[in-house]
Amino acid sequence: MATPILDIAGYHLDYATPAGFTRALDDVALSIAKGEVLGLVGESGSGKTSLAWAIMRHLPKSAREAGAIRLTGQDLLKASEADIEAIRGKRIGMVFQDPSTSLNPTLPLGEQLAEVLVRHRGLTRKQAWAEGEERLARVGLKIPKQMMRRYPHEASGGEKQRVVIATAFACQPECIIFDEPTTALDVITARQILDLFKELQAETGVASLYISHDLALVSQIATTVAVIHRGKIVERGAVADVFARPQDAYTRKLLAAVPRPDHRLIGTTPDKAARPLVEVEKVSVHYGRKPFLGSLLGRANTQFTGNREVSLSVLPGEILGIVGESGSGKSTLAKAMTGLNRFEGEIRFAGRRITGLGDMDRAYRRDVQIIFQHPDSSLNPRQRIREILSRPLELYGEPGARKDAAAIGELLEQVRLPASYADRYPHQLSGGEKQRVAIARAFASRPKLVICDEITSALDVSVQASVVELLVDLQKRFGTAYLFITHDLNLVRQIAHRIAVMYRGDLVDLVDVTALTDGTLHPYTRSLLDAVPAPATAAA
Amino acid sequence: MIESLRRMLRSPQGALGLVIVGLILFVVAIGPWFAPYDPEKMAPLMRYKPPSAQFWLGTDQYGRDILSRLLHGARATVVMAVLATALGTLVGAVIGTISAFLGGRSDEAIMRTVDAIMSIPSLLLALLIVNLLGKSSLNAVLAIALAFAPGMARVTRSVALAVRKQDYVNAAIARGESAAFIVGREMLPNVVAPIIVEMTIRVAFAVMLFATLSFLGLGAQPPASEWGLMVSEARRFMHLSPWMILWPSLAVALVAIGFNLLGDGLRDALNPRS
Amino acid sequence: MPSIHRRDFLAASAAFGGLGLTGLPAFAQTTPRRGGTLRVSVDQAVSKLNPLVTRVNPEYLVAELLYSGLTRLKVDMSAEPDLAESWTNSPDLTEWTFVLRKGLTFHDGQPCTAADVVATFEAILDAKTASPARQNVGPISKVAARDDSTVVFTLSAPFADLPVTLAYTNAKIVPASVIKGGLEKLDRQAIGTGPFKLVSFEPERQIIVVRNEAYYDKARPYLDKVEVVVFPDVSAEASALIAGDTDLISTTPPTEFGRLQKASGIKALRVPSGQFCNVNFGCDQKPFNDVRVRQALALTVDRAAMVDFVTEGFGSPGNDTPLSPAYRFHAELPAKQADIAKAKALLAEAGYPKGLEATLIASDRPGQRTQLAVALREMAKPAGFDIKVETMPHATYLDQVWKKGSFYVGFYNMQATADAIFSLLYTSNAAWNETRWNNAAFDKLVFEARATVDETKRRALYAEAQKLMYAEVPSIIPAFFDLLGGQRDWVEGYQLHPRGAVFRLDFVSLGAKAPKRG
Amino acid sequence: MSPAYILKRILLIGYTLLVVSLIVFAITQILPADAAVMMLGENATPDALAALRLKMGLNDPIWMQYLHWLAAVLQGDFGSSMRTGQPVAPAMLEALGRSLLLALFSIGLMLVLAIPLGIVAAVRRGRGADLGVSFLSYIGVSLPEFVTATLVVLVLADWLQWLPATGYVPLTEDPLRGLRHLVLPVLTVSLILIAHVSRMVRSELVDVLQSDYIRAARLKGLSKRQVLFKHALRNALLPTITIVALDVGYLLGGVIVVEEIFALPGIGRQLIVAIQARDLPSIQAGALIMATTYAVANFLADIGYAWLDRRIQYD
Repeated sequence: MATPILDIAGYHLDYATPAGFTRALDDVALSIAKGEVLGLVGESGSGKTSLAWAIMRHLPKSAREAGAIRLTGQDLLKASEADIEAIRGKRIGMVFQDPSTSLNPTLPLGEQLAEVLVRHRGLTRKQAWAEGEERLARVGLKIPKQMMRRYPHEASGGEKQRVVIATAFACQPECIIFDEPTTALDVITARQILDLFKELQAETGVASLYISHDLALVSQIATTVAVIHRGKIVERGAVADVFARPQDAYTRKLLAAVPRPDHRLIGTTPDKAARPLVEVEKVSVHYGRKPFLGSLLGRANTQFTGNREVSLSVLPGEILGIVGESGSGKSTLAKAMTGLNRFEGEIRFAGRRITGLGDMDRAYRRDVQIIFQHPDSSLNPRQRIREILSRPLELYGEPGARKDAAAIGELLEQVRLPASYADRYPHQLSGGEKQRVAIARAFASRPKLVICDEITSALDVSVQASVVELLVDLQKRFGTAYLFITHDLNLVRQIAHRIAVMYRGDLVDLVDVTALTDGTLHPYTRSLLDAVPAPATAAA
Repeated sequence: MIESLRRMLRSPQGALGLVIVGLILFVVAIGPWFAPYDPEKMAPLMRYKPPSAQFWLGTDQYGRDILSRLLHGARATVVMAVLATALGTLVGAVIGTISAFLGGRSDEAIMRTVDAIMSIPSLLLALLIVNLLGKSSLNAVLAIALAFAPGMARVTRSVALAVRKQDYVNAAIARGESAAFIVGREMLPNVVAPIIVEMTIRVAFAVMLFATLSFLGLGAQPPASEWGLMVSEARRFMHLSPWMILWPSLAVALVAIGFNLLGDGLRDALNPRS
Repeated sequence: MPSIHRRDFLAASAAFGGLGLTGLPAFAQTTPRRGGTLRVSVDQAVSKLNPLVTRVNPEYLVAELLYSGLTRLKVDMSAEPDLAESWTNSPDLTEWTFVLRKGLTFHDGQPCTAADVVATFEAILDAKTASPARQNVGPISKVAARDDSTVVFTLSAPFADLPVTLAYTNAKIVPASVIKGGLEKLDRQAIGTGPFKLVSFEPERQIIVVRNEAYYDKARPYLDKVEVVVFPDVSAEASALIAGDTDLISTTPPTEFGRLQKASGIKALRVPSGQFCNVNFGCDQKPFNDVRVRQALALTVDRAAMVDFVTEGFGSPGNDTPLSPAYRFHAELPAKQADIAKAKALLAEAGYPKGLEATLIASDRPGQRTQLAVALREMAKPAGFDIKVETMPHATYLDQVWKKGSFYVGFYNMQATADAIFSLLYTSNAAWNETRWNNAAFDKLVFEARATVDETKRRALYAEAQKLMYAEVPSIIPAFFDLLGGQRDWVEGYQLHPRGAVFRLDFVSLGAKAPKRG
Repeated sequence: MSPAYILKRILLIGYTLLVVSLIVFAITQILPADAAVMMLGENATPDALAALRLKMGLNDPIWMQYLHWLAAVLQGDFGSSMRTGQPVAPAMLEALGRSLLLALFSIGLMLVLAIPLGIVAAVRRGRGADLGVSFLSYIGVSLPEFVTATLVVLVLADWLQWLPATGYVPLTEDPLRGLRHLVLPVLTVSLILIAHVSRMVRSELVDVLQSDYIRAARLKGLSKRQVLFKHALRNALLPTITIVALDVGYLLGGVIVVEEIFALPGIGRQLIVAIQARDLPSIQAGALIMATTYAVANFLADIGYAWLDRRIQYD
């Protein structure tokens, strides 16, 4: 193996807190050689980002370090402020998670690229802009000239991330850190960015540190992988080895948690003959009202459509997955079905026609429950868990039903939380625990259908796995039907019976899971399938 | 609440503000008992005395003890200000919540009108109202309350709208809760906190505004010992005894500073971002 | 000091008839320097320019610069010729004849003749003009022009003070043509016969006048230019004089006087006056229609302390009569002393054993009104009076309380004669009958006095009148103000006038040390 | 920023002024003062009063009076003062001019001082400089104008005698004296502005400095200065524009007191005089003019903001 470009040895990092020092990184040792891509995998709080900051020498004052971070032999810990400024962007580039926040909203994209060239390569502004154009062309932007002049809000997420990447590669650095560069993007865009990365990487042979929480993704692009947990590198090695023969328990847990389409979690199949539980008939949703002045000036209606004539039905005990990128109208539908949006068309539930909020009576509400994406906003911060859970009991519980502490306790244990949590406030719970409480609230009324709106996308892989497992388990116990909304195709393919694909407000496909791999599919569904990397072990 | 109080004490402004305001409220509550003299007792031979062991802050044009007058005046000044703010907040909160609740065109109409009213400087509005109602502390309170209402309406509305967007409110709606329950149990508890912050800061303004009104001769009336009035009376005797004008001025400033600090402290404490 | 005033009246007027031609001031020793700009400051806006309707001292000051009357007041309160060079009266004092100077012209060049005088006085006497002079120029029933330069006043009753009352601040002569055309014309411009002509008029800021070359006296005025600067803030006004921005303060409150005395290069001016702040009772309504209540309250007043509180010591105690020692017919009466016990007794006698509640209203201008009110409140407490002080903006006060209220604080300039002050405020037919005392005996005395020529008789009558007020207390007059002012050393020939509304700036000149001003 | 937006904002100004005119008229109509009495003075006779009332249409129903008044106002005629008998509008506009002079000087001084202070505080966050600035700004925000004003007069004018305590001299008449007279008022007014704005700048800048794109800029190897002045500042200063505009509202209120104390014949002082003298036409004109100024200031601020900040899609 060639001499490493980046070499981290025995690196320790602690942050000073009122309670004393807390360890962020513990004896980290890594090295990346030219042309190598090291995938650094870990869940939130594992310290992977801290490591990135440490390498970039961008740590808060409260940081205390030990060990060495060498860039082609030069120890960055000992480097002066000036040296560091010279190194940043020139010898070490960085690509950030979210292009919409990592670009200055008030400067033209071109300027933000050019300034690096001016700073590090001493070009004149004119030269810099000229080269900037080439760079943008290089990262596959169709209209580089215009793009240079545009402001961030005038470009799409993908375009912006390409600009960021172009900037990172601008000075042919020896090493680039990619901090979850695709997490903020839509599946398909993410795919394209990923391809771009591979291409550029191969071409420049830059030593890359690719940080991600997504094992599947890393397995696609990394040559070697390191798993970080609580600031410790628990395992590292060639991708194939690690994924095929994980040594560390945590790695195994992580791998197990990765959703795999081929690994179904649902045994049951709903009886196709049964009368559908819910039928959605030509439901359309429009947002925004006609602006008074706009119409006065005879301008076109500025409303936009959230759903266009969507029709689908859910069988009792069926899990219907709904996938699509953000803004495709998944949640809009969910809101319509729970009376949070007014809609056109109708919903048939247990034979009753429902055309609007007014028709959603106690029975319907009891039987159709919803769980939201963000647990911290879906639980009232000023109510104890007890109050939160007791509401549905009071609302829907049969006259004789118990609403006492015991009942609350049961609900909590149902979702594998200690009954003692009843006295806690939401902010005293972890994200996963909050989501469990939300689930408990939804199941309190023994509903027939639960709408899960991206309920796992805010959670870490392992937590997500356990939540999904919980859902599956509840489904087994109560035969509840789910409308499982997500952008994660792999996940949904594990649990759904049928999958509905939404695109810009339209329902483009509604097929059985098994039919996904073969059969005639809408081109969008295809690209979606292609975009999703199949986890490594599938390959191994 | 306890915990956010602790957080507030940790921030320097919060702690300092709490101390100052506490001190002030203490004076308001039992200040008069500490007053060494009768605030209205005149002493022809003791006029314009500088601070001394006998009169800690000196005496005024009637030979009245300034310290005693300040201690008594605290009520006139602070209580009135708090009263005015509370009143204004109440009115504003109601308007704001209604507006947020109605939404749509009516919301827009209400808010535009509120904006319109806000384009009259609050001092001017207060001046006009006091002239309309006649000069007295109570009318000054009303005037300030009315002048504050629009601003509070705006604040309340924006907060209410923000809360309205939260998923726990959606959940409640989807659950089929009554409007009353949603507003009362789900929304209000979350709306109150920011409003309290806004209120605290506005008390500072109210103190200043009220004092200013009295200063312009439209608030409290002689021989009251309201601080703004004391300043405006003292101006005429500025050259016979600067102390007369210094003390009440400082007192007004101190109260304003106290409430400003407290407000900022509260804001930081109640806002998770910090 | 009153002795200066003692002079036989008719003799006086005759004497001036002769002396009038020269009109030179008695006190001017060396001939004053000509030229220069005097910057005089006033403490209120000059919102009225029309001399017939002016109401406050700054307005009087400006009117006096721009207009002339038939006569004018000397510092000793006697009349001296102005437009009129001489005058005579019928023995029964009901017909007065005034002879105008020759060749008088208004600022716009047209001549000023008897016709203008007649027109002016008819306008003054016309209620629609709403001129304060109407009730103050004397009992004039008819004004007629015998020829271009002779005016005859026919009176409804014998009246000895006419030459003095004709010097009233509002009795300034304006062109007949203007009166015909409508007096609004005088709201913005000045067409008078005064020693100065108007250059610019900014009511809130400053009024600038320049010498009237066509003035009847070739010697006066000595100044080229006078700038009247408005300072709504009295302490700023004093600061400006100390800083040398201004040359003269016409009147300054006691609170600022101390600074002027200390400041170098400044002469602090002080003159005893009949100016007073009083507490008016509505003698026609409960509770103050009962003389005992009024006496009781009067007995609570510690007048020495009041002089301190209200005038900062620059004044003299009052005896509830408006005639201060500065008046010619002031009568020496035993100084009133505070006597709480007696006050209590009287109050109980009047049916208020448990004390009495009342609201005392004081306008916020000038500040002394409130001070008097607050001080009285404290003094009256022990006697069982529970007085609530209510202050209000001057405009509201004029609109709602003045002349109507039953218990409020008044503030008055010294008048030229005893008759003037009495018939302005206290007789039943007074122009501003504030107290509605309506005391027949009092009216009779005043009426007799005005028709009496004999000095001693007249003095006796006025003494009686004063005794009546002393006893019945239609209003409490606890203290008289000394008038205070200040001037730079280089200002010469200026005398503070006890009347408060007279300034005689045409006799002022600037010394060599005076700064040159544009 | 679409023309539709601008049109909308202009319509809003119209609406604002309509509401304000209603309020002002309503209040002035019920003020305890008889317009006729005010005009003729206390020696007026009943018949004269009656005649004037008829002439002024004081006997019409209120709404009629309002419409007449509004119609006149729309033609720029606010009637004539009850005190001086002069037409009100010109006088008030002239006064407004003087106030704006005061306002402009104050805003100028504020910009010169507040922004640097804010920057220093933000950059030296948590250190001495920061504490110093925030301490000063607390003082500034908490001192009522009349206190500040009295103190500066006491010290600068009366004790040190550096500057004239009050009064006003048109710059056209004598620039030097004019400026000398402006110093104290400007100091008083700008103190509060400086306190307020420097706080704004600080907190905005602190937020911006913590944002991702600033970090990104730093990690591109740009120097602290480059980052601060090129990337951070413009983003931090944008919101302050709106603040300044809102402060115009405060300014107009604040000048009332300041002008009163310094006898500066601006619109604030005119209003006080008018209010004390119950000079209804002047009050109405003054209040409306103030509201207009405020509305226009905000309008301009919004336009400017929109123009500077391309992100915002107005319509």
